[in-house]
Amino acid sequence: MKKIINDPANVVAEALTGLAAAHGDLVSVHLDPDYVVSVDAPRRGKVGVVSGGGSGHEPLHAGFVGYGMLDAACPGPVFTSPTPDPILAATKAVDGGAGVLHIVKNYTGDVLNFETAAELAAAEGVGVEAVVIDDDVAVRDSLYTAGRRGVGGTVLAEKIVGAAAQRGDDLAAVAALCRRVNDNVASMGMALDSCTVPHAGKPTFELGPDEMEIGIGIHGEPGRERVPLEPANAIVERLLAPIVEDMPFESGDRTLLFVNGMGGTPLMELYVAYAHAEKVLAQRGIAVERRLVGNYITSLEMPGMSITLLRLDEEMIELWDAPVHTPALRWGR
Amino acid sequence: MKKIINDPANVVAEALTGLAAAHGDLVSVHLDPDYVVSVDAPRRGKVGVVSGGGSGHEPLHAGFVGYGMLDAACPGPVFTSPTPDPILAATKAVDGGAGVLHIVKNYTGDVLNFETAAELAAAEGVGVEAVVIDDDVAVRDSLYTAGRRGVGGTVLAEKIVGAAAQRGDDLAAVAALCRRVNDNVASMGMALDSCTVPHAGKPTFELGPDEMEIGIGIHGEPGRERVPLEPANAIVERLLAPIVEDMPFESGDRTLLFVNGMGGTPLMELYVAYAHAEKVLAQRGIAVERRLVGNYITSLEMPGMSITLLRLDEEMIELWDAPVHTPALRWGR
Amino acid sequence: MPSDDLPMTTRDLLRVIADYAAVVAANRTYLIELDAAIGDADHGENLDRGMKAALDRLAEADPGTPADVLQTVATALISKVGGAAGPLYGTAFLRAATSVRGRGELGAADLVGALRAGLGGVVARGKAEVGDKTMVDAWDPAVQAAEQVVTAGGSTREALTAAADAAEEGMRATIPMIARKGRASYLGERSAGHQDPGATSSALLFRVFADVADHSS
Amino acid sequence: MPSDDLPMTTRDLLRVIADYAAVVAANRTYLIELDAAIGDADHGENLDRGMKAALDRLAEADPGTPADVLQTVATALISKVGGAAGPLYGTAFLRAATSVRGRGELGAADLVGALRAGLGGVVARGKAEVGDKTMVDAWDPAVQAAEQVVTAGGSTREALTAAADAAEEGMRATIPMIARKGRASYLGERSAGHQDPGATSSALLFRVFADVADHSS
Ligand SMILES: Nc1ncnc2c1ncn2[C@@H]1O[C@H](COP(=O)(O)OP(=O)(O)O)[C@@H](O)[C@H]1O
Ligand SMILES: Nc1ncnc2c1ncn2[C@@H]1O[C@H](COP(=O)(O)OP(=O)(O)O)[C@@H](O)[C@H]1O
Ligand SMILES: [Mg+2]
Ligand SMILES: [Mg+2]
Ligand SMILES: [Mg+2]
Ligand SMILES: [Mg+2]
Repeated sequence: MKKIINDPANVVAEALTGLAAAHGDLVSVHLDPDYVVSVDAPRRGKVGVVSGGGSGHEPLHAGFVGYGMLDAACPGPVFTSPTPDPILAATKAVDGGAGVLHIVKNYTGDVLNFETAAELAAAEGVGVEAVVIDDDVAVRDSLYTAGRRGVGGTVLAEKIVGAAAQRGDDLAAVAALCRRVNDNVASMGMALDSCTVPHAGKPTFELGPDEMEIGIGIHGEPGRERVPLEPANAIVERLLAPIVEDMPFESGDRTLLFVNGMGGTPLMELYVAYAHAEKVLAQRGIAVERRLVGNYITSLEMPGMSITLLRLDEEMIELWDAPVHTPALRWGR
Repeated sequence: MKKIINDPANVVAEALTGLAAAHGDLVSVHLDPDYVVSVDAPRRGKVGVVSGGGSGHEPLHAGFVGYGMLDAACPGPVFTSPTPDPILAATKAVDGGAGVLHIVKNYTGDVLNFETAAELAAAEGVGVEAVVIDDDVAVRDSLYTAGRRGVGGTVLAEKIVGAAAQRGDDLAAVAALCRRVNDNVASMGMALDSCTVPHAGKPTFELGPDEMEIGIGIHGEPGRERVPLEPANAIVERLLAPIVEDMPFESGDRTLLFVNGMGGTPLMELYVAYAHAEKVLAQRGIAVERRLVGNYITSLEMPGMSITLLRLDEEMIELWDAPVHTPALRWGR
Repeated sequence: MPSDDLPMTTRDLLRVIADYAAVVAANRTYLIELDAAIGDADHGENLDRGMKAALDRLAEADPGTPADVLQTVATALISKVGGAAGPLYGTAFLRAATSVRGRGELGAADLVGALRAGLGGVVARGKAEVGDKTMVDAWDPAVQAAEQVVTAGGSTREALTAAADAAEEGMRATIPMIARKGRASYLGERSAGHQDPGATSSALLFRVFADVADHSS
Repeated sequence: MPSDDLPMTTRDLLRVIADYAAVVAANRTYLIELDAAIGDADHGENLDRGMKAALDRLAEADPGTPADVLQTVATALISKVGGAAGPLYGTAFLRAATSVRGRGELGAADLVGALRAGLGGVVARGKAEVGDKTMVDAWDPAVQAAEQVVTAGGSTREALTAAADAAEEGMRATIPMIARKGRASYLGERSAGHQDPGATSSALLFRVFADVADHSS
């Protein structure tokens, strides 16, 4: 394993220390339990927005703490959801009396730990609403399974919902908006190779030199199928087809197209993919009105990408465009 | 070779098409010859700022075209400097009558092609000044060699100089400032493994499972030495020592610390490195007043990082903080 | 009650926890590898971190009753493991603790009651059924086997040995299953052919219980 | 002038360019590999792109004189190759073109004059000296060898063969050198032990000249 780390056991704490040092104007970092909180929090009367999950997906979530997005993030160990302790501490730290929204990616561990924390917070008098994001169309959903994973849609939900909380919407409205974003977003990812979890010390899976994994999870969980490597345009079509079909997205829809790098993909390749994705959507009459291209929800150094498509309405557009100032996403101030 | 591309021969043009599609509000892209120009350019009376070089270092340079930074970028083929044609075309496209600054990284090819373009531009009545950036302390400099390479300092020069041009400084002043930035900046990089150039189809070099390359170039050129892999803190010290010594940076200096990913390094690792770098500098009395952490000048998917340190003065701080709005760097608007 | 059936004391239970922590540490890589195949390569790391924390807290807390031991382990797991396994194992230990609150030592009936309560906790939190390819596939047959032995008048040692055997059988039975819960469920049919990591760590736990009962009897 | 010494015509020169384009295409990977060792793995790709562009432009331009051929190649290389090799080879062809402007065909003296002018262009742009581990290490001995043959009254064919031999020797001589110019110079002492890609592509060019002279004579 080749990584720029000191000790796998300390990598999260050391990275958070670096985050605090580099962005002390925006966030402060608490260690043991680990959480990152906006320097502006808590703000009296503002709904606190908290997310979290295993580390290794940076900049998600800690890189999105700041003005107009998250009030706090709870980074667990690499690829392992945080325990209730930091979630509870973060929830209390950002409560300004208007309650706190938990944005939870749909993984059994995340859901269970956030649930426990929310119960504990309620017992201490902090009102919590939780919205579970489950936008990954690679996974078959049913009552009898763990359901779909939360992936790229989480980034969009955090931005849009964070802006709503920033302008003063109440907890019920913010939670309803978050559900609306989740109901209108679909994602699908792929990988050219595995990532390597620091504490595991070797790649999570092996792919042949001409294979790729379609429907990969952001933890390097194997995907829907393993197929021969294809040109970028064919990969884009392979990801877009189930996304468009699932929602379904239809001619006339206004959308936000998000092409996300998994961590080890050159920006050049993401733009190659973006070019084709927008073209394919245009052919179907789907209008791309906002876009995001880059590494925002990653799997350590995994080479690969995901595509996320969000159906926009006027309010979502306004909130997407609203100012945001976090370590990883910034505009308008 | 595993990449999200269609044909190695078209990768630059397709990526530029994606860039134009995703950031049409900021840039327009011309193909054959390839260059990217700000939608605001040319602006009457404003010095045009143009940079360029081989592709594969994204977001450098095309990702820095826009308000307050570059007016145009000339991306050559992967790792190959552009020819004079696009440089000349871009230079003419951004000339608002106040002349054009060429920011050139010190590689034989870049210098020769920019030189030729500048001569041709002069023949067409466009005044050009060129500043060559050569901040890489990994390379021994002498009258009898090609000198130091231009690396991370280029990003900082483009931001600071772009802000000066934006506020209306004249060509002589902008060029002098660019030289001042170059005189006060030093960088050093390392890699854990090679990148793979699309047209080459296989890694540029091979490293053993426990080796790293110190002093690597941004084109995967082999570096100063190949040594056993070390913990992050030791790597940081190995990069910082020659940087600090070279300038030299001294107690009391005010600096901008830039920890840059080479493309395949998780953000988490960059923050681990950042934390230690700031600490080591503090121990020497060197104050970090501004910082940049992320993938800004890359080598395709190379795992590794570089550290750049710039000695700041009041004017540079003011220009660094000035609004910038480009695809890859944005604040203040 | 058969002659070889000594009750399980607080000391015995501490020994179970210490031994299990050692077994998890020894199987850390194995559990990571099982999880890499159908999950995210952290189950061994998670449990190892949790059991080390449990040992630390037990050393500090110096618990006086079996319920105290179980409760201390529960809170350590809940606050240190994270992921799916943290709340699931944590709740199991918590409910087990509650079920034996007040007891100074645990007879066979107490023990199977605690195991039943633990299983109830796992199911309450995780909503998995037998056949979903989770730790429930080890726990459910283990608890049933132990109950049968005790109902038939068997000893603690016999009950726990039967539980351990059944857990291992249940663990192996997860291999052909298609996962319907937890991270492995994302794989659909591709999850078949791999042994579930949580069922494996559970089988290891039941075996430690049986071994300690064996030695202390 | 020896009996076998025919002048080089525009057609001959077009054949040189066509053959060299084919040789570069055939050696594309080899040149990339040489460049990967001490540079950035693009020399073969760069020259291949440039020579293909040169062929395209020659087909369009239908040049009437040797100078037209050389000038067309020069502008194609300058505007299509980029990197260090583009301006260097481009300037070499440009200066060679200028030196034979007005000639309908090239005698031995014209040819060595053109080569000398080409070398002058490489040195003017790149400022490298013999021993710096660049294409100059192939060009300089090649031009000298050709001049000696012609001064001694040898034929074009003999001059170009001597140039090709000397260029190849110069190319091999770059192996132990420590680079002082171009990208390989960043390697310092680690550049020793590798053959310079630009010297290699130059030696290939001189060999093509010799072969064409050989066949047309
Ligand atoms: N809903 C569930 N009910 C019961 N057990 C579950 C459930 N979900 C997951 N598990 C168990 O948890 C194990 C995975 O634990 P671990 O790897 O530590 O957590 P994570 O999946 O969050 O990475 C699985 O092997 C499975 O036995
Ligand atoms: N200053 C110079 N003078 C002469 N030749 C040079 C000089 N710099 C580089 N070269 C030649 O150019 C070759 C590299 O060309 P190429 O790989 O196409 O360009 P780049 O180095 O820009 O990638 C070297 O092998 C060397 O022979
Ligand atoms: Mg996990
Ligand atoms: Mg090059
Ligand atoms: Mg796991
Ligand atoms: Mg090269």
